[in-house]
Amino acid sequence: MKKKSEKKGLVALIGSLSLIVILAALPFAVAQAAEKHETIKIGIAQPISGGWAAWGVPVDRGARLAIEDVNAAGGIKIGGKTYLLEAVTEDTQAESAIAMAAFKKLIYSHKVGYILGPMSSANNKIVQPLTEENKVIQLFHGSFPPNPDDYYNFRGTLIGEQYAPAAYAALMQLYPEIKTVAILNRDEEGGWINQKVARNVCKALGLRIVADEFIDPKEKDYYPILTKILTKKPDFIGMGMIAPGYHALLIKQGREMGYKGPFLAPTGSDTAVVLDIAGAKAAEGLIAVGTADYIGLATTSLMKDVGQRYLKRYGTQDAWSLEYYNNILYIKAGMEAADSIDPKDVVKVWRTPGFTMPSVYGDVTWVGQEFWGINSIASCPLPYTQIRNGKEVVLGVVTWEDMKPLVNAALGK
Amino acid sequence: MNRNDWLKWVSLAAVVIALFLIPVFIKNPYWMLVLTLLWNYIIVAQGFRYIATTGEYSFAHVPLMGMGGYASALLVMKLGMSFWLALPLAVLVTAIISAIIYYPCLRTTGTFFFFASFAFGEVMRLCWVRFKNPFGGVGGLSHIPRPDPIHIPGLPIVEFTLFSHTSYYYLILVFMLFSVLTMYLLENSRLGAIAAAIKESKILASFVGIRVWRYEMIIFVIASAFAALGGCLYAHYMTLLVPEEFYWGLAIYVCIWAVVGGMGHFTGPIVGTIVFGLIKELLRPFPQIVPLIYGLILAATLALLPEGLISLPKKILLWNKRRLSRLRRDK
Amino acid sequence: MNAPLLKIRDATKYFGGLCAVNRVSFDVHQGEIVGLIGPNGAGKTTLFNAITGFYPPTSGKVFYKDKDVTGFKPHQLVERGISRSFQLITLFSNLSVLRNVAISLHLQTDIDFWGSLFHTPSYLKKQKVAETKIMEILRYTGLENFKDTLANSLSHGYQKTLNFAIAIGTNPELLMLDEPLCALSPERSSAIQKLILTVRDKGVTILLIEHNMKALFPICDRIVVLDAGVKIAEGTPKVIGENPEVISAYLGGAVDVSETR
Amino acid sequence: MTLLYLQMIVNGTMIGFQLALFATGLTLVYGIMLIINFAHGELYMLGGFAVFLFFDQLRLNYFVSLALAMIVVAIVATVTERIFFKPMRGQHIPSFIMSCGLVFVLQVLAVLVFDVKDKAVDSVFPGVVKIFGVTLSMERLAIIVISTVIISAFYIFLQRSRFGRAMRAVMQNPEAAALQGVNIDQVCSSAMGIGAALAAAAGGLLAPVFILNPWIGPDLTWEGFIVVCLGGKTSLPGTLLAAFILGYIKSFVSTLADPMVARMCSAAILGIILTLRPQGLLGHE
Repeated sequence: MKKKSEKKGLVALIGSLSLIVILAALPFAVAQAAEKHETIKIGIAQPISGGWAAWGVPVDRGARLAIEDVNAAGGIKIGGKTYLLEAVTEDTQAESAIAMAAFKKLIYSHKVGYILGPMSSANNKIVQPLTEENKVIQLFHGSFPPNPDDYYNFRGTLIGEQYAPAAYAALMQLYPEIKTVAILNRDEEGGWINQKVARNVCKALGLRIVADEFIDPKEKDYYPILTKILTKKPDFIGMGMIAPGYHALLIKQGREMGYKGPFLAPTGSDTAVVLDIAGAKAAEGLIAVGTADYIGLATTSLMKDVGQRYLKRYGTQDAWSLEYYNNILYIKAGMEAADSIDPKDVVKVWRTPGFTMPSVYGDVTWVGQEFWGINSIASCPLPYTQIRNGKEVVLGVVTWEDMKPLVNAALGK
Repeated sequence: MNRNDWLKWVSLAAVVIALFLIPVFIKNPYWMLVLTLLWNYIIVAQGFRYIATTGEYSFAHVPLMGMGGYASALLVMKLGMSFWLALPLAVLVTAIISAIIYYPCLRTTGTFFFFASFAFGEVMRLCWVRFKNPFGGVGGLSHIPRPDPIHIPGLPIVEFTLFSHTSYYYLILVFMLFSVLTMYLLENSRLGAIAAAIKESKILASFVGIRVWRYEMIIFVIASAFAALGGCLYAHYMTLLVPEEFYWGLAIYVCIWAVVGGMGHFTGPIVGTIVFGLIKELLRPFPQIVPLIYGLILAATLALLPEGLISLPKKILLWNKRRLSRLRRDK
Repeated sequence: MNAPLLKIRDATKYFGGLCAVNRVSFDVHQGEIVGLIGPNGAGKTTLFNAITGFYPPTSGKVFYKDKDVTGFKPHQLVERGISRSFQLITLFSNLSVLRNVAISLHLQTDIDFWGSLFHTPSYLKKQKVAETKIMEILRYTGLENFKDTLANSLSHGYQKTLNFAIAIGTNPELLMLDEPLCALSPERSSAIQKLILTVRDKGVTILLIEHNMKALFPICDRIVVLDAGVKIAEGTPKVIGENPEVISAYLGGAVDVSETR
Repeated sequence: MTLLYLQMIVNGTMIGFQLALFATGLTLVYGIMLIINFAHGELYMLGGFAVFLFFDQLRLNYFVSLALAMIVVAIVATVTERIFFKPMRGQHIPSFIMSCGLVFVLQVLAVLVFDVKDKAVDSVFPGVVKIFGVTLSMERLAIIVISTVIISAFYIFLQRSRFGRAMRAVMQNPEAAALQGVNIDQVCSSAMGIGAALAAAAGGLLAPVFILNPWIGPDLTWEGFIVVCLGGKTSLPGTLLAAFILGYIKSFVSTLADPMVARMCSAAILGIILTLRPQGLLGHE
């Protein structure tokens, strides 16, 4: 009797102990399961705080959305191993010292092999050698043309030299009667480059530039500068690198000053913002290339889907967000093709001619050889659109092929 | 030399040795960069405080730093000078320019001087923006050559390349120690006494035979020269100069570092710069809230420690003493 | 009697329209104590300021040792040996008494900059000399017990004294005191009177403004009386005391002034 | 050609009114508390966002939301004055640093509440008026009118009301005012409140015309300081004069030369005035 009870107690004791052990072991087992795949860090060096955040934050969002999608789709499988992507964001504030620190932290502390950024061309000048020497792939969108020596330096989207020509070509189709133009740009490095391009294109298209102005990036009241421009009676006003809010203001105030002709917004326009600020009536007839309204001008189902999920997640659509979504897809494709996560191998694959990668725009390749001596620009097609009675209408899509002749013009050849 | 002095000197030596040993322990280039920039900013902040020993706060300090950078960069790039020759020349040029800037500000004091100096600094900065040649306009100057290697017979050659983090560290550390030491000596020299007199009362100073204007100008020029030194080192370290970065943003930060660190004591700006710099880097994962933290620290310091962070230990001792005395009273 | 140390000729000062000092002339001779008196607004301090280069006189000349020093800057005058104190106490408030006097001494100690920068032995020797000078001044101004207290934490009387000490520190030949005795307790006042006399015995000529006649008469050799910017009388205290014009203009008021103090 | 110049004058007037409305508050705060309030531009930004919230989001009447914005910002400012600025009245640099801290905090809060994207408030007075070929949008005309009303109301308040006179007295000579039994603390915090309200009014009025983002503050603050120093730090008429001078300079120079030169001119003029006449155009020693 007594013994039995003892035995019972012993059993109970053992049972409970084993139960505890199992319960304790369970998380470890799960952890083990989780340990099956490793992570690849993707560095995002963008201005997250400060005046440039309006550009940097969308990039961060787009890239992170892409990374989530990739991981949700089971990550990247290489040599039987499954890798998940992990985003590491560092703030650059578009200032040299801070950007340099951000890049060094990403490269040396986080040991990342792929960096999306920086935003400002000025920053790129100092961090580019760093990534080059450390064999780190750097994906960004700079308004200045690529340099043949920058082997690890890629542009995830078409650049100023292509935007402007596409836009102007579209314009000429719509308004053949145009003779005189006024071109405007931010008084800033990117602006200077775009202005040069615009000048070349106008020369090539036989347009006469009557006003060639730079606007103070901090200025919000454009009456003075518009007064100056409108006395020259331009048939249309072409705007270059001007942030959406600001070129919306230009359009609004231009209309107030009695300008009737069409406006042109070559890069990174944002229909929603323009319509919100300038109002449908003023914005009527605005021609833009590659605006933020990805859903509106979706050319593929993927683009529409991603655009909608982005909108649902963040409540807005941002220029450049999906370009950086693409960048992640490029990286994934490169890794899988190279069957390695090492940037060196990925670059080799990317540099092989005719290597195609998926993007929200459909398949793209790295192009630019014949113009800049190196294939490091993703040949995203550019939908060009016009705002007609308060809606953005896709007029057509400029592909890399039918843009080539214009690029020569843009380069002043 | 009493025991206290001995303690001071020993601890000072220990700190300097520690500074020189840091690269042995910290190999990560990222941290080297952070520290190097910190030392560089200390030069500037210390100069800012040095002007303030006469009671004036100069807002032209950071533009003058930029001027130093531009001067040496242009000397090296356009005239093909060696960095080691361009550095002193640039400092000299900037000193002259600072004298030119200061001269019209002679009659202004206090807030008026603050804004007048801001105005002239801003005009100078906008000149860099406006005149693409030679200043490179908004894009600024890029690909500024790095310092030439140092050949000392019998010693290994010191290279300055993209990867020579430690040599940059030592370069800027040495210049920082030099500037700090110089300004310390100046402050304890006759010039320092005169500065103190001017700070207290310009009228009385002039009535005991001090040429107030002359000495204010001398001090302003010396301080600006140190700002220029910082600018040169920055330019040839970053290899890029952008006018935008010498706008009020950095000027305000320098002002904050110095004042929150504590203007009253010589080590104030050093402490301020290090504290704020490190906070910024340690909070990198949360860029959005860094300014928030800055703001809170500012408010707390100015409210609780008018003497600046430097007076924290003293304050703590004081509070402690108060507490003890209160306890004794209660007993 | 030798040539006067300080000659003032037709000193005139206008502020906009109104005339604060009108064609005042008088001499100050080596080694005497001259009192400058007059009712409030008589232009005493204005005259002082005009002489000491605070602002130049509108017209008229100031000669010091027969040299024209009209409109000289304060530091130039200090270099030539003219020093002044202020009616409203002006000190290097946040510095110790010692440093206050030390600064005032800085012109005499011919310290070279580099020496002071690196604290060379010669510099330290000179410092010693300066120290002794400072201590001497502090001793006979009776401030030595306070040498380490901050100037602004001194009592009013001692601040006045420090003001005086700073003026002496520049080692002047002519010392101009602006109301050194006003608003002082009797003992401080008498102490400063003694001080003035000792300084005079060290060969310093003194020109002082004062309200307090009682304090002034015993120590002055001569007195100049201003009224409404015009010199109305000059002479020994005795003469002035009997001058009816002065009495009508001033003394009547002054007595109760000195009593209400 | 004359048309061009007329247009320039109109543009200049417009800029002048913006600056006047903004800088009046700045002058008031400086003149009474002797602090350099670098956060004034942030109060302007808050005013703008408040109107965005009340008018654009909650769909209240524009003027109601403008009034609400002014009140809210005034309260915020008064509270901050009590907490942060009270201890450092008359100390320029500490107050400047403190206000910098305030700038950081307010910007971060703005980013966290309203995103980084550029915002716009629906235009209230659509349409354009043309007087002899000179163009001016309706909303700008409205701004000119409303800010005239606000500024003159403020001046009448200063001239007529007892409290206003107390404020002027403090501006002229704090000690004397205190001796005459003016409650300095009360005057200071209400000055801060009124100044903030004016800044908020500027923000709310300009919100429909321009755009809103968390970083519009500081640059305007610098212009405000230029105006204040130019006009004389404690002289309100001087502020108005300076505002219009600066407005016309900006308008004319950026039309005839280019905006960068205009900025250079305004800075240069500040420097020159301060060196030739430190107390400013209409300021007194």
